[in-house]
Amino acid sequence: WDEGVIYELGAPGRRGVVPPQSWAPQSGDSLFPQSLRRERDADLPELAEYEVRRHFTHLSQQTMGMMGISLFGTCTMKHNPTVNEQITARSEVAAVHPRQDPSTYQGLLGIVHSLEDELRNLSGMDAFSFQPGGGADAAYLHAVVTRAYHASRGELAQRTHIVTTAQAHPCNPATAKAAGFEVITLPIEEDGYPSVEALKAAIGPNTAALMLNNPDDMGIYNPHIKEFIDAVHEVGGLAFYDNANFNGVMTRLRARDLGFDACMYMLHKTFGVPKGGNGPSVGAYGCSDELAPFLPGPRIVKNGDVYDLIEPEHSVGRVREFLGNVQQLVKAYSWTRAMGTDGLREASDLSLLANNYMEKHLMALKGVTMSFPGKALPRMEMTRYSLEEYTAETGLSTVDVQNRMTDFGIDAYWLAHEPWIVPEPFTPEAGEMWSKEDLDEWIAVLAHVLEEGRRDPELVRTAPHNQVVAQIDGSGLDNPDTWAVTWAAYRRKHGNG
Amino acid sequence: WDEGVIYELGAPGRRGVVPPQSWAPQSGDSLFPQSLRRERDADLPELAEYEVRRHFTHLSQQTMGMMGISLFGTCTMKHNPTVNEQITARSEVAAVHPRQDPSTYQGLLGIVHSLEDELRNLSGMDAFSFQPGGGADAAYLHAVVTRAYHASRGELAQRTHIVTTAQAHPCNPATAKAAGFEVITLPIEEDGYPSVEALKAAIGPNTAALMLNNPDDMGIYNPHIKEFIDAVHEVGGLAFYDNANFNGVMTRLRARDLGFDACMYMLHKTFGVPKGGNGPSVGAYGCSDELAPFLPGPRIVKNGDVYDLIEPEHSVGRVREFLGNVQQLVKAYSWTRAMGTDGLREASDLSLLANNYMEKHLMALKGVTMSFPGKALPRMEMTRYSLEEYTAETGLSTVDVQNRMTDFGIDAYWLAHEPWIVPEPFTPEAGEMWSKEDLDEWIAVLAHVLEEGRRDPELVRTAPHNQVVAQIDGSGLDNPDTWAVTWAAYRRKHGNG
Amino acid sequence: MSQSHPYMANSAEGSRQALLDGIGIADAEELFAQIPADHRADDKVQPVPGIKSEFELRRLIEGRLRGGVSTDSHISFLGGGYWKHHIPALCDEITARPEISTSVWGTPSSDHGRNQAWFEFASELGALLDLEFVGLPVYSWGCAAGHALRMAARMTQRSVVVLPDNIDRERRLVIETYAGYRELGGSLEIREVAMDPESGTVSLPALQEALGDDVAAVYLETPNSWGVIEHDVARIIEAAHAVGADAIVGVDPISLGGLASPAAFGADIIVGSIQPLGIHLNAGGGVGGFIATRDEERYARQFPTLQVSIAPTTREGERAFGMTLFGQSSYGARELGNDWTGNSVYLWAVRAAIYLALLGPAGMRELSETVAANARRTAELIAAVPGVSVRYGDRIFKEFIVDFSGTGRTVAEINAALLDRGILGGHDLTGSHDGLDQCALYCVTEAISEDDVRQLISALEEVVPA
Amino acid sequence: MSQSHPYMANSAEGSRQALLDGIGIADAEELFAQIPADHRADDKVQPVPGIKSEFELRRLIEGRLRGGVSTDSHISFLGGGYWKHHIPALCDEITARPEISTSVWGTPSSDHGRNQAWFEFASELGALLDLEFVGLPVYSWGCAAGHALRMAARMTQRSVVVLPDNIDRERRLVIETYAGYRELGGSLEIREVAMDPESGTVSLPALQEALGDDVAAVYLETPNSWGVIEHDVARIIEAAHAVGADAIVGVDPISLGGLASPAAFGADIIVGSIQPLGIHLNAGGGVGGFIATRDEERYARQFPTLQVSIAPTTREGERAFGMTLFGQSSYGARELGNDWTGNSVYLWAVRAAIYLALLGPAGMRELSETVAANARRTAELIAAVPGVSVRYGDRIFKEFIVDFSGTGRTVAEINAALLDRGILGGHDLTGSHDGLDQCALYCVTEAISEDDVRQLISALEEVVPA
Repeated sequence: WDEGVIYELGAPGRRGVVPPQSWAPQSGDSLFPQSLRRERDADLPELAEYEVRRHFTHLSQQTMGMMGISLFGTCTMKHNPTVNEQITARSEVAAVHPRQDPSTYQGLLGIVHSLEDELRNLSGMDAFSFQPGGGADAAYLHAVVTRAYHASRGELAQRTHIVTTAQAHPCNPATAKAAGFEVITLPIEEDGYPSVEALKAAIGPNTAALMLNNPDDMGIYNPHIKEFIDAVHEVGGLAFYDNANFNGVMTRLRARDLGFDACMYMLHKTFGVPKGGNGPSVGAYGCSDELAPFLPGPRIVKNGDVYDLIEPEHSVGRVREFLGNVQQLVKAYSWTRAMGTDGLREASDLSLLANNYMEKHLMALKGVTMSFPGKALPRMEMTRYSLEEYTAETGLSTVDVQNRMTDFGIDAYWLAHEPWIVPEPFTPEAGEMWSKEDLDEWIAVLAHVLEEGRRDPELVRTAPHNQVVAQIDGSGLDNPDTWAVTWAAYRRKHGNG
Repeated sequence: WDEGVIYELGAPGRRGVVPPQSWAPQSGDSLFPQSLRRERDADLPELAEYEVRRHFTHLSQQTMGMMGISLFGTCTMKHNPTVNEQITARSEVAAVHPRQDPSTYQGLLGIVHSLEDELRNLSGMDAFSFQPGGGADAAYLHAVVTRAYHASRGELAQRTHIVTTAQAHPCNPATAKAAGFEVITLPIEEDGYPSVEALKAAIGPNTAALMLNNPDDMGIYNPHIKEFIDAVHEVGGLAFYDNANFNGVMTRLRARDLGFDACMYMLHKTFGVPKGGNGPSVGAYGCSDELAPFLPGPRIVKNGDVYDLIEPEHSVGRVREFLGNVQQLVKAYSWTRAMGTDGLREASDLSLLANNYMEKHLMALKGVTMSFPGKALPRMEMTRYSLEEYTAETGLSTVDVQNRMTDFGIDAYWLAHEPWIVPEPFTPEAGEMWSKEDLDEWIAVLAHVLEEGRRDPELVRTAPHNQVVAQIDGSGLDNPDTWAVTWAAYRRKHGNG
Repeated sequence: MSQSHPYMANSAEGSRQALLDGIGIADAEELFAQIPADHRADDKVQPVPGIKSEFELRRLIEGRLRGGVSTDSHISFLGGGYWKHHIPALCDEITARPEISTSVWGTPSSDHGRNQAWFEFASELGALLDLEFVGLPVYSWGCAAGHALRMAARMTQRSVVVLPDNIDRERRLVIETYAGYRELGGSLEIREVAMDPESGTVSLPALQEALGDDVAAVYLETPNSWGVIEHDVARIIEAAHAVGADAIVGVDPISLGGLASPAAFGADIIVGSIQPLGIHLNAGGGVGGFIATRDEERYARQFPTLQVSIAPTTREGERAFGMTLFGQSSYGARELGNDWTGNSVYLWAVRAAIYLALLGPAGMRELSETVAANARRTAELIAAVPGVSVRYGDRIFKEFIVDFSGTGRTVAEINAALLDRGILGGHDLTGSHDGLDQCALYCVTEAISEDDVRQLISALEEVVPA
Repeated sequence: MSQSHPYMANSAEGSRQALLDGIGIADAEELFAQIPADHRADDKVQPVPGIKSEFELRRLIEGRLRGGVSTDSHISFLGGGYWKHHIPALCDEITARPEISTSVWGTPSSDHGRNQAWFEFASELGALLDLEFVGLPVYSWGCAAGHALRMAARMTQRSVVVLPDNIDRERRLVIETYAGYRELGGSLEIREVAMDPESGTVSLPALQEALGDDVAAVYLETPNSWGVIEHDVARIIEAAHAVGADAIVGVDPISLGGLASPAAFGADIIVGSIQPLGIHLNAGGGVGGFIATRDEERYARQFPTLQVSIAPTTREGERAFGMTLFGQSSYGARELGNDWTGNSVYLWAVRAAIYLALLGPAGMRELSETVAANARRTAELIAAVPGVSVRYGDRIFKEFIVDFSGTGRTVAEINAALLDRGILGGHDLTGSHDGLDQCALYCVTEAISEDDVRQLISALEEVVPA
């Protein structure tokens, strides 16, 4: 379909959904003071209901979503069972008001509480908050808890630094900074992780916390992680485990047992909750008994058979309103129950099997190299590769190759977070869901595209060719004279399109 | 996507949905006598759940459905509101067992009863049965009621003929025949309908019933319809109104007031119920007080405030089990309430407006002619056209043009039922839903394709070019050596594909 | 300016006016000129106001439905050909997509995906039945049986059909309708065979007596309408064949995960319900019937249904799906076709295709075993309630007859008492057949838990006088 | 052979073995070699059995939920920033499609449709706000307010933010978190302005007193947390601008169908909740916040969010949608970016886009009027109950304060009694602000019918001593 922007569709006077009329005798004019009334109706589109349906149905059809083969690294593509969508569409979830008395939705609260139990089992932590609306928000919560913790001990003015690593997700330094801390970023050494020495040089009495993930998204595990934690504890800092890559180590590692004070799971990633394009999601934040009193309220506690909501004693307040994305918690709980601990263990097995299977085949492709090739041990649930040699040979970048692969029904792959330590990176993550045939096809398409690029670089450089629209020309995206994030701005800057 | 047949997907041992284990202590072996057990598991596909989801999602994406512009004549494309799907997904509809005591689902029975009230209002009939599973089934029910009616008067052995017209839907003669009647088909005269004389010549003491529609699907209304009915009544026959084309006359004509003994509405067509590809649908069969005792059971009656199920006194029994497609009745009721009688009237207006608007533009296209061009009055909700001249000019058939139009996002149009009175027919029906812009686009595409065919007939003859698959080669479809309606037959006859 | 209606794009004032202007008229009323004035009934229609607000509409309809009892709100032991099985969520998701749910009739290319789904339905169901020719579904099991009997009559040019006398009343009435009236052409004569009250299966001696060279077909069901698995399917089919009759068997497809298809014993036509394959009960609106045979021309040429066949396209190596034998349908041949077809329940075919793909070979076997084991065990537990007995409990699949006649309570009384306790008791068989007064047909599937049964037993113990 | 798991394709024995063979190892355990043995915690995890059966899983979860009270099962007058509005069915249908619901992050070409939907969200919301630069949503209204205040602080290089003292507690706590601790860098100092108890709006004299050249921003809400429409928005904004501060206004987008956008009075940043735009309450999981400004570089450069802009493609005349100003986000700049972003609630943006497209200009106006009229009338009726009074009832939009202090009953008691009668009473404001003990915030939308209100009034008349 050549689907117009919704403002180009419909006609004046069309109606999609008509609101109910008021049953009150009052007339419209007296409702709002004249000075505050809208002068004219908002400039919204006017479409009949079927036009809206057709339009958004077309838009969905113009979205590959994950209905191709999506090995999107660091995001751990999972099966998102439809049954969980059906369950959470029930009014006992969807229509609950957050201000209802806890006695009126005990079942829902109980499920969230049970999810906390499961995560405690998996992490060894003592308490969880599900308030953060995503992984970044959980990292922010850690910075916020860190602030409150040190403040409670009168040390905050002194502890102004948070240490992270170049391979940590950008949200870790960014949220630390947003919470007011200075950020120290440890470089990655030749083993693929920072050195204990560099850490020790970076920490001291001003250290508030360490924030990192492990394994990182190159699939490399830092075997000295306990030394890291010990060192940070020694200088009085807190250690936070960004468990974004939990998929490779489920049931094998527990954050608390490694010594971490706090950790984070992405329920939309590791626990089968759909990503919805970019949320609603949940960063489940777990912590030790020592930090639990600082968690945001409301927290669900079980008194006898009754679930209640309380404010923790030294609560940091809120990072967002209420209990978080409760419907996603139900989905995560359901997924966790469907998997069981055996299933989680098997999922880790299969993730590593699939990744190492891919690695074997990808490394056989000319032009593909691996990050930190000196690292001999098998990678965890993903491996970061580089097309550096291929780029040198053909002039084609990893973005070119990615674009061309979508022409074959392969969802875009993940490149890497900033900073790009590995040049021309790509990071497929096979996970436990995708079948061996999917992996084989993915590999075959990559091999095909690489060959195509050698024969006909222009074909790949100008890709995609089979998508709804051609390659975007992004040259004006950061230019205030050309960017247009709304239709009104577009019409003003570019005419009527 | 190049989507394989489901048997080509998956791998041994994969599971999509696992049934619950039995809680009973019994072992599998003792459940079924050895002689009756399956020797090996049925040859079904083996896929993980996401594979099934992706497969059928792809299949749906390879279906234009009515998400393009579908002016499918005689089927009256309607908006099928999502709200009705949500309502009927509720357990108070979806999970009701037909053998529950009527006292347990009064709400649902009441809605069906209210729908009957609405249809009585629109038709003037005295009673309705919703048991027929479609329009053809309602025609069958009429033949069955006719049988019982004449039998009850001891005249059945004599009344063995049912009269219909060449323009009646094939289901009328076919169901009459299946019920045991001989069929007499009246030809269409030059006015576009059969003559009163021809009718009178065809009827007599052996006449059981007349079955026809009006307006027919050329958009022509038979102004002598009352004479038809009177003549049939005079010889002791029953007159049945196939109201499949009710859309053009809603609130303007009532079947009973014209003199008909019975009529039929297609709720999946005229009353906003989705067609689902080809049902579940409902042929609502209405009749006079005289025929009501012959209706199939169970019928819903209201006793005071209570809805109950009864068997009519001289019931014909059943044309299918129970109350019919109840969930579709709820949708039809909801749609009818949303429209109101004013809305229905407006829908008729708009259907005729849209059809006559199209006619004006289509008749301006070279190569397009109208059925029965001598008929000067405006057509009803559809008009049958012919490409006869175009075919003579280019050698391209109406099927070729239809195929090519799909390349532009226009759903296939309707040709005509058997027999093709009009050569190279096509019958768009604009209805009340589609916007003027949709109609303009439809017309523009047709004009474009006709021109294309003049310039490059091969391009049109070999269409479609932008669909998932090319033109089917149907030469082997009726050959027992090549047809294959199952994968097993296909593999046996054609190897492994 | 009146408010436009969300269901009608051109009800917007400007759009309507543009159409009027395009035609060159002032009022749509002019377009109704074909209808003579004395045909018009405008004044007779009572005005009913439309409800344009989705919210108000929803409140109205849902308000009426609210509080209704269902097999979700209550523990249900109702069956009798309409069964509460688990519906996989994916069946709902896919069939709710408008590309599928609102589709009509495109070309083989433009509706390729949906046609493929229909083909997959036939393929999977055929695999379960061990048959290679499967029509697209008809309205119901009863309709499938009716059509199949007529197919046999056309093939054999005979008019007697032999039926067991215990077929469920709803289905039996449909078959009678399809059999027609002897005053008219093409009617069938129904000859009944008694059941053996000892075994709950067809009486073989009685069958032999009913057979003759006027018999077009023998129809039997397994599991039959009393829930009993016919143990002599092979012999019954043999007997039919011996007189030149076709053998038609009605089955519950769920049973075929564990039981051999009657095709293995020579059945010529298999019919049954697709309702248990992922379709909601819908108060009876969830049914659909199937007709399947061997892929032999003799049978294929008699199908009244449509069916899609794989076929090549004009592009090398590509496959599409097209109608086979369309010409023998009523669409193709009007009254000269086989019976008739029309809008049916093809959306249910898509549900069944998804269902069978999800369950797969192992799933269907396990399901069948779970159902049978649950039903057997429930029958045992019910039989242990004082005064209550179960018939043929060792030969059942998922339904069984519970005899309450020894309790001094009617089934109606018991069911009313069970309803008060949140339970929908079994279907009352009183009056349906000799010897079944105060008996009920209980149905137990995988969706009945041990706790559900425990609740039933406690309730029965309360309700039935000790 | 163990049964494979439906969620994991390669858990099928053959597939798993093929991977092992492909790698050339015998046991997946070998692949965990990177983890030192003393890091392993295998034994510490308590085994929990998996539930492979969809049916059993569903029964477990739904069984726990069963019987829960909700705003569907009960008549609800709860509000306070989380509002029960009608959700059009299409919002559910489209966002349930897996292409949308399970999507992640493709290229501008491969996820074109979804990106367009995001653009349409920003366009439509911008139209309602009369602003041309709208970020993709953040977690909640509180988060949006927090980010907006920090934007203002960065732009003005000042650190004091002025807030009314009646902001709902949940949102206020979020803002405080975002304000930070004075011991650390970049923190904001919150300066409170008292409400005028007479009008229920911000006290202008108090505001003047709070303003100075250290003020980065004034934040106000209209309708405010007591449901009152601020009548002096223009003057408040003017006052803020007079000291060089930015004016940030929090709004309920539903109100903007009838009320002018604060942008018309010079507001610099508008924030608010997208929850009322077609998103289910989800026990608080249905929220999302927005940040919008004029399309000026000064503001655009401070957004912490992602946003999509229309852009050309390499094909003449074609449009695509790409990220604008990605480099200033935390994805692009880590700790040097504006605050941070990450997974947010973009699926809700799609819902809101559908919602606003369905309602359209007339629908939003009518909705806004219906809500206000219903709320006003309900307030009048409640005020007529003896002993009960309503505050600021003539200046409200959809929420209002009901004062029960004259009844001798606590709000808690009254709400418990209402609950018994199927009603969720208003949010208890006791302790939230001076003078609000035994007051409750009642919310009335288009989803409250006259009959609902009648039930409330009868219930109150029963519950409140005469």
